[in-house]
Amino acid sequence: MSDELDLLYTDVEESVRDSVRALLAKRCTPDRVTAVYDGDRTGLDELWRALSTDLGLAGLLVPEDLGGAGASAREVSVVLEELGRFAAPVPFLTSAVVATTALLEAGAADRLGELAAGERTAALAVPLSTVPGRAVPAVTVHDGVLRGTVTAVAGALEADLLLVPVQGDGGLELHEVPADAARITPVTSLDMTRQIADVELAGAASRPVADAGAAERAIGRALETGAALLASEQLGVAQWCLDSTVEYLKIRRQFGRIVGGFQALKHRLADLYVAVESARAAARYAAAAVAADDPDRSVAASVAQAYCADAAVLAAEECVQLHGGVGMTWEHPAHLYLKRAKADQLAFGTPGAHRARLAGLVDLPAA
Amino acid sequence: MSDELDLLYTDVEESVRDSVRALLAKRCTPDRVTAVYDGDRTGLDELWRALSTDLGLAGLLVPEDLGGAGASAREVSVVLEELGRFAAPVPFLTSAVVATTALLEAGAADRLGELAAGERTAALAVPLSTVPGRAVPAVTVHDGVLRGTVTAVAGALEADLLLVPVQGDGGLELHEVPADAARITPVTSLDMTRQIADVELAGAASRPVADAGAAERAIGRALETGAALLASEQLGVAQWCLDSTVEYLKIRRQFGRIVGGFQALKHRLADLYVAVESARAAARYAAAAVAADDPDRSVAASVAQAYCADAAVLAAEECVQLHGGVGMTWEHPAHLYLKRAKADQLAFGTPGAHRARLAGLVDLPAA
Amino acid sequence: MAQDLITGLTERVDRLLADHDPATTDRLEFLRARFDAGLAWVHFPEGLGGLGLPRDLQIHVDALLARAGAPDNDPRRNAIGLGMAAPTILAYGTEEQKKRFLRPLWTGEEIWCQLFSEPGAGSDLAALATRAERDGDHWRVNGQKVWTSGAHKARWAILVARSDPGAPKHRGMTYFVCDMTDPGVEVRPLRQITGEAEFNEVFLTDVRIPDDHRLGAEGEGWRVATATLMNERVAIGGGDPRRESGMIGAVARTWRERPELRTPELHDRLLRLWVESEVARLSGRRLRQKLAVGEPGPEGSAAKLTFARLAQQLSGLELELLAEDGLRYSDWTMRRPEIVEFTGRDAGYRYLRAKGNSIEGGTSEILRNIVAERVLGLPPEPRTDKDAPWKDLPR
Amino acid sequence: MAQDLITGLTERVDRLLADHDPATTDRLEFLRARFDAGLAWVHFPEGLGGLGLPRDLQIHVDALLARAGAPDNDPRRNAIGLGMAAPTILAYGTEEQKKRFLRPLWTGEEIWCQLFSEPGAGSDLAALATRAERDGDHWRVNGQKVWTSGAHKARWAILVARSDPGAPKHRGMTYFVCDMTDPGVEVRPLRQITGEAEFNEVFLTDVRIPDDHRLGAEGEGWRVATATLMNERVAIGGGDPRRESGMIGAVARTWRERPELRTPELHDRLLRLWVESEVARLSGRRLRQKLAVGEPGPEGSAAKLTFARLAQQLSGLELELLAEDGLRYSDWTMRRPEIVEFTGRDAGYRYLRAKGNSIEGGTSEILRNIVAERVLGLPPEPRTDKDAPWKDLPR
Repeated sequence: MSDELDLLYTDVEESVRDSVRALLAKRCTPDRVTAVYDGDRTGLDELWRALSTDLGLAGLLVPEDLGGAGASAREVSVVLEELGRFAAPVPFLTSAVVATTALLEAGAADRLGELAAGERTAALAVPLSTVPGRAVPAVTVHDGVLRGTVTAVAGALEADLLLVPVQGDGGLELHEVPADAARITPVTSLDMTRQIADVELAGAASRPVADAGAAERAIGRALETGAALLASEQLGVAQWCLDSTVEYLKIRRQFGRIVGGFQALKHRLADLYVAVESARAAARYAAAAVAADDPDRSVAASVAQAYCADAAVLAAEECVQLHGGVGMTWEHPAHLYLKRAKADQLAFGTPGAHRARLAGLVDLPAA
Repeated sequence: MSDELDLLYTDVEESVRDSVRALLAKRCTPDRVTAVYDGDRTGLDELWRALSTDLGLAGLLVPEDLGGAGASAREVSVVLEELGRFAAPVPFLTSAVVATTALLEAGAADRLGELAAGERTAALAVPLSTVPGRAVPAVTVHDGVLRGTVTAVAGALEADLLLVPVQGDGGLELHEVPADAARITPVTSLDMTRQIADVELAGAASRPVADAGAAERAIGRALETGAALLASEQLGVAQWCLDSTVEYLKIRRQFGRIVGGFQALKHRLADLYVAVESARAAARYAAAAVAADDPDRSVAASVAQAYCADAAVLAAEECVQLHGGVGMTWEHPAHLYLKRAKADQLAFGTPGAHRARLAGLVDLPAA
Repeated sequence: MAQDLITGLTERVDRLLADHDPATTDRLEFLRARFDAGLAWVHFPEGLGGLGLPRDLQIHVDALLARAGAPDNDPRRNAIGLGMAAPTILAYGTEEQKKRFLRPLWTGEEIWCQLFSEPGAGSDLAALATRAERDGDHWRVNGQKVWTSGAHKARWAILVARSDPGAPKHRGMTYFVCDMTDPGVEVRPLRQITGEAEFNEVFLTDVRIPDDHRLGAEGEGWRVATATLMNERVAIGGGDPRRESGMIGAVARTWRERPELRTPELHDRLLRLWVESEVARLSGRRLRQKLAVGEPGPEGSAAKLTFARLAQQLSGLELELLAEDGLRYSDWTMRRPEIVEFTGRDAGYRYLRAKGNSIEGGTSEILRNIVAERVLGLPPEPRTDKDAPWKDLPR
Repeated sequence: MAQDLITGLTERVDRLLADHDPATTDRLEFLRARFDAGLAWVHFPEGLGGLGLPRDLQIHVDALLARAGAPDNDPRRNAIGLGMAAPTILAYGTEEQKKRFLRPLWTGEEIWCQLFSEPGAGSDLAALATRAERDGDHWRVNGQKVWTSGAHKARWAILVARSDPGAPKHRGMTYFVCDMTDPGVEVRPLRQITGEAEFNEVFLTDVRIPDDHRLGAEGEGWRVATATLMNERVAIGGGDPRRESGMIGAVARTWRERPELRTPELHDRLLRLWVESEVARLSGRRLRQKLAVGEPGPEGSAAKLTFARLAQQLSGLELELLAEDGLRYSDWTMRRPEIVEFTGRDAGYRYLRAKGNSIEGGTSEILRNIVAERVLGLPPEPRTDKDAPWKDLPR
């Protein structure tokens, strides 16, 4: 059954890729992206609106009868590959994937229409580094009012709506809070293209979207989906790094030779190619398993994170190194990918955390 | 204090090396060594006698007033480098280092004269894989008679005398048993140049050489010294592998070029050179720390094993790979070093076991 | 349409089974009948064991016959013949050669081996020095070959030899079918680091080969050999193994069965390699799915690189896990194994045998060159040996 | 004899201190007096800040002066001057140049920088394109340099430029001292991935350099520059750090202080890197012990390779250990740091900055070439650019 999942790209998926790439090539240039490190976010709202609304990407995972496109994790993963390839500073993963999955799994259909239409943007208020399946930090509730802080939340800065894990009397609940009812403090982030924020709730009124039992499952699924599909973003990052390095080394000359002809570099690039293609297999399998709600989806998600996170970091590090000095400069885009890759490695659990999770899933118990 | 340990080779040490190397070059040829894999041990007793008695290596660690040479672990380590370089199948490490150290530490001076003179050969009856500081398997004693089995003992086949850890009433004791009172079963070994054996004691009479307290310490020191100085043997193995690979690649031609001129191989050999020189620093430090009875000797021993064991395996694996097909053949000596390096990696604790030991020694506690 | 083909094939299999009941028919007789029915390799032409159908339909035939209890041709006994000689004969052989060689090759009546590599020509196969000199309607061959598996059982060999030392190295070779029973052929077992002799050295002294055993034109040996080696690569890349197939399975089993050996350090290393093995399996599946819809490409090289690395790391880890038991070895006796199982025998054997995985069938270094040049388009290595006459090259 | 030298030096230091009480003497005045007493760098000749004594005696002088509370020359502020310009001026300068430049260099009155690398000439420094054209008793220099640390503070630069484009690349260069206050010199900060600008780009437009600021003969620039770079390598290899110095110290501290972050996986990785850091430290000590008794050799390249690798692996590990806190960064503001501490600031900075360790001062790739060729004696890379005129080379 899981043996039949298609790991190639369908024509539909390739056409999604083409339209996303065309838009990003025009409106998400390296200069534009680099500017976020100096706090200049000009044009990013428009970029997100073009992606979410004009291309309709915000509603990919939302069923058509709820106002979405009724697509699947497979198309989403291709979008993420392209967003990774451009290190795009947009809240697609946090809103259209993680928060949307949480609402879908919680059965909170009424909120999905606005999200799918790109009218509102949401974020699940957990630290970006949260490992799927582990306990999440929860705020407290008294008389319908929330108090507490959640740190290092991705997508909070762009969100209209926060989905907040709350410690209720009967267990974990999931509440919805308007973003302007929270105090959201931007954090200077290693990866400013996915800037995190600390979210403080000091008496915000909220509405429950899932109560005990349902909330725990919805959050778990949302995080696991995030981990599974982040792998495709990591693949996109790795692919850009490989492509741009190969391209540069075909032009750069030193010692009277094309640098890409030096065998030590050729062998490293060959190994990197193998790593990127391997990451593609892992990421495609994770997306296909999520799309099919395959029983293997948890294993697929953790395999993909355990592999692709490191592959992206390796690709970005090799990209900087093999560009030589110019790869260390602010004006070359390599650093955007290095920072994205390294932050992605910590997002939704490090590779080590996913290996530990796999130990339980595949019966390889610890010592 | 430990900062002043000399990590170079003294003139005395170099002259020890020269005489050992000259003898081995003549009498320990690759053909001679390879034959042990087919059970042919012709000439090995004579080789050991030449080393132990004629060159006087058996008594290096024994003080002059006890009939030895009164040298130190530094000279011993140079001997081990050369024995590693020739993959020599002689019981120097097991008898002249480990068993001798056990007797010295146990204060059993009366046995040392025979050992130092090379008249008798001894072995500490513990599995070769024993980690220093961990519990050793001990046989039982009733009415002065030993019963039990110790598996995978190195040097037992060549030994006249076994030093056997015994579980006495008051704790661990160390007893001495003539080898012919034990049933010693040779084991087909991964490394036939240090063939292991299972030792069964079915009612052998014994003589205690150290009682509770002293025995535990003597065995611990013997194993730690073994681990510390095995690093020099590993260095010798690694050095041979590097040297012979470089030499071969300077001659071998493919694609119209000297193979050693291909940059990918050059870079791997450069990395291997760095690893071998690093192993030298680690091994020299361990030998110097044991020789000086430096307070850092336990750290030095575990650092050396954690590093040099893997360096030797890497060197041997690269040696096979970079020789291409010929490195896979029985007639090329590379396999002798691969097997020795891999078995050495398991001897006196794997690198992982030594890292775990270091965690306690240098205050880097486990999770 | 595919359904029509399958229906037709099913009928054809039924007819074969009806005419030759496997329960009562002699094995060889059945295999010959199967060949003649075009059910040996359906993608081969009619009359040569096939029906000119798509290759992937063979699975269907094999499954039907297996279910009916029919004997197979024990393909592992003649891997070189089936995987390399047969496609080369099909592509370059004369009609006579195809008629003569393919049927007994497929049935296993005649085993084949390969005489390509030489001590001085490993990765650089085109440097080979074995001489083939024309002598009327025959060739006289002298030289030494190495890494020949099955030479002591083979009836025939595919052979590349140098027919024109004055031509540049790639242009002076010719490809032959060599009779292994010729008195000038001497086969010596080549023992390897496991203690076994999977391979042989083959010494050729005035071996006579009739010119009608030449495959392809004189001087075209390199092109023919390249086609042969392409088939080797494809063969290595194939198959859709289950999770924990291969080396990871052996180590995972030890881990589960021997809890007393586990340490935190080994745990994470095992999980890393488990993940990499699983990703390699998924990569292999992608490759197969791609092949099913079209372009093969040199991605098989990437798969082989990963396979070799993982086999080596896993088998090395297993010995560390086993610790004391890793010091033992099953048997050093020199033997000629029937069939080589990389994951067979004991952990020590697996460790040593895996060292060959990055050498045989294209070293990992050569495969990295292939990926870098053919996939990534990076410049080739500087060379000086391509145009000069072979005889003038330094050796 | 060594004891005699030390006694003599001690007396000389005592005399300096007696004549110039550090408590009451102006800092610069004291430094000048120290220079004039030959106690600046004792291995330099008399009259040029030294006494012609063995280099390792300097430690003794420094220790005595430090104990007496004497000011030092703050060597980190003028690392290029002290480490690279000074030995080059000593080796290749005229008597006049030595007299003019060495004293204010050593006292720190004049800071130096280095104008070597160019955008098109990184690892292949000899490809540099900055032109120096003779114009009577002056030279006119045009071009662009990069990776110049301290250019905005420097009074002087050591500069290599192409004086003869018709000569082969290594033979057409000349070495100069360049006045950084010349109006043709424009310095722009070069921001790097940490957000900071440690380095500068330097644009040279019709910069006038008098011929008596040439170091070494016309066309000898490569030889002089090589000598300069040798000194760089030695400088990087030096020092006897304590256990857990450098990057391992930062990570070990985090490990000890934040027990809640520990996992078994990270534990073993940390211990591996701890072992490698300790072995690197011991290797450095061996190197120093070897230098003390004689031959230096290219082993410094090995040390730098290891240093860079460990710094990168450790700082990468630290971010994984910190997990959530690893997502934070201290400050992206563009600044020109006074002094660069590889292990300073936050973990994210350490991670990013460490990427430069394998590029600056010789990339790890170049260092591996050096080890392979000069230590192991393996053949050099095939080259075609050594003998052709520089102007005809493809770029």
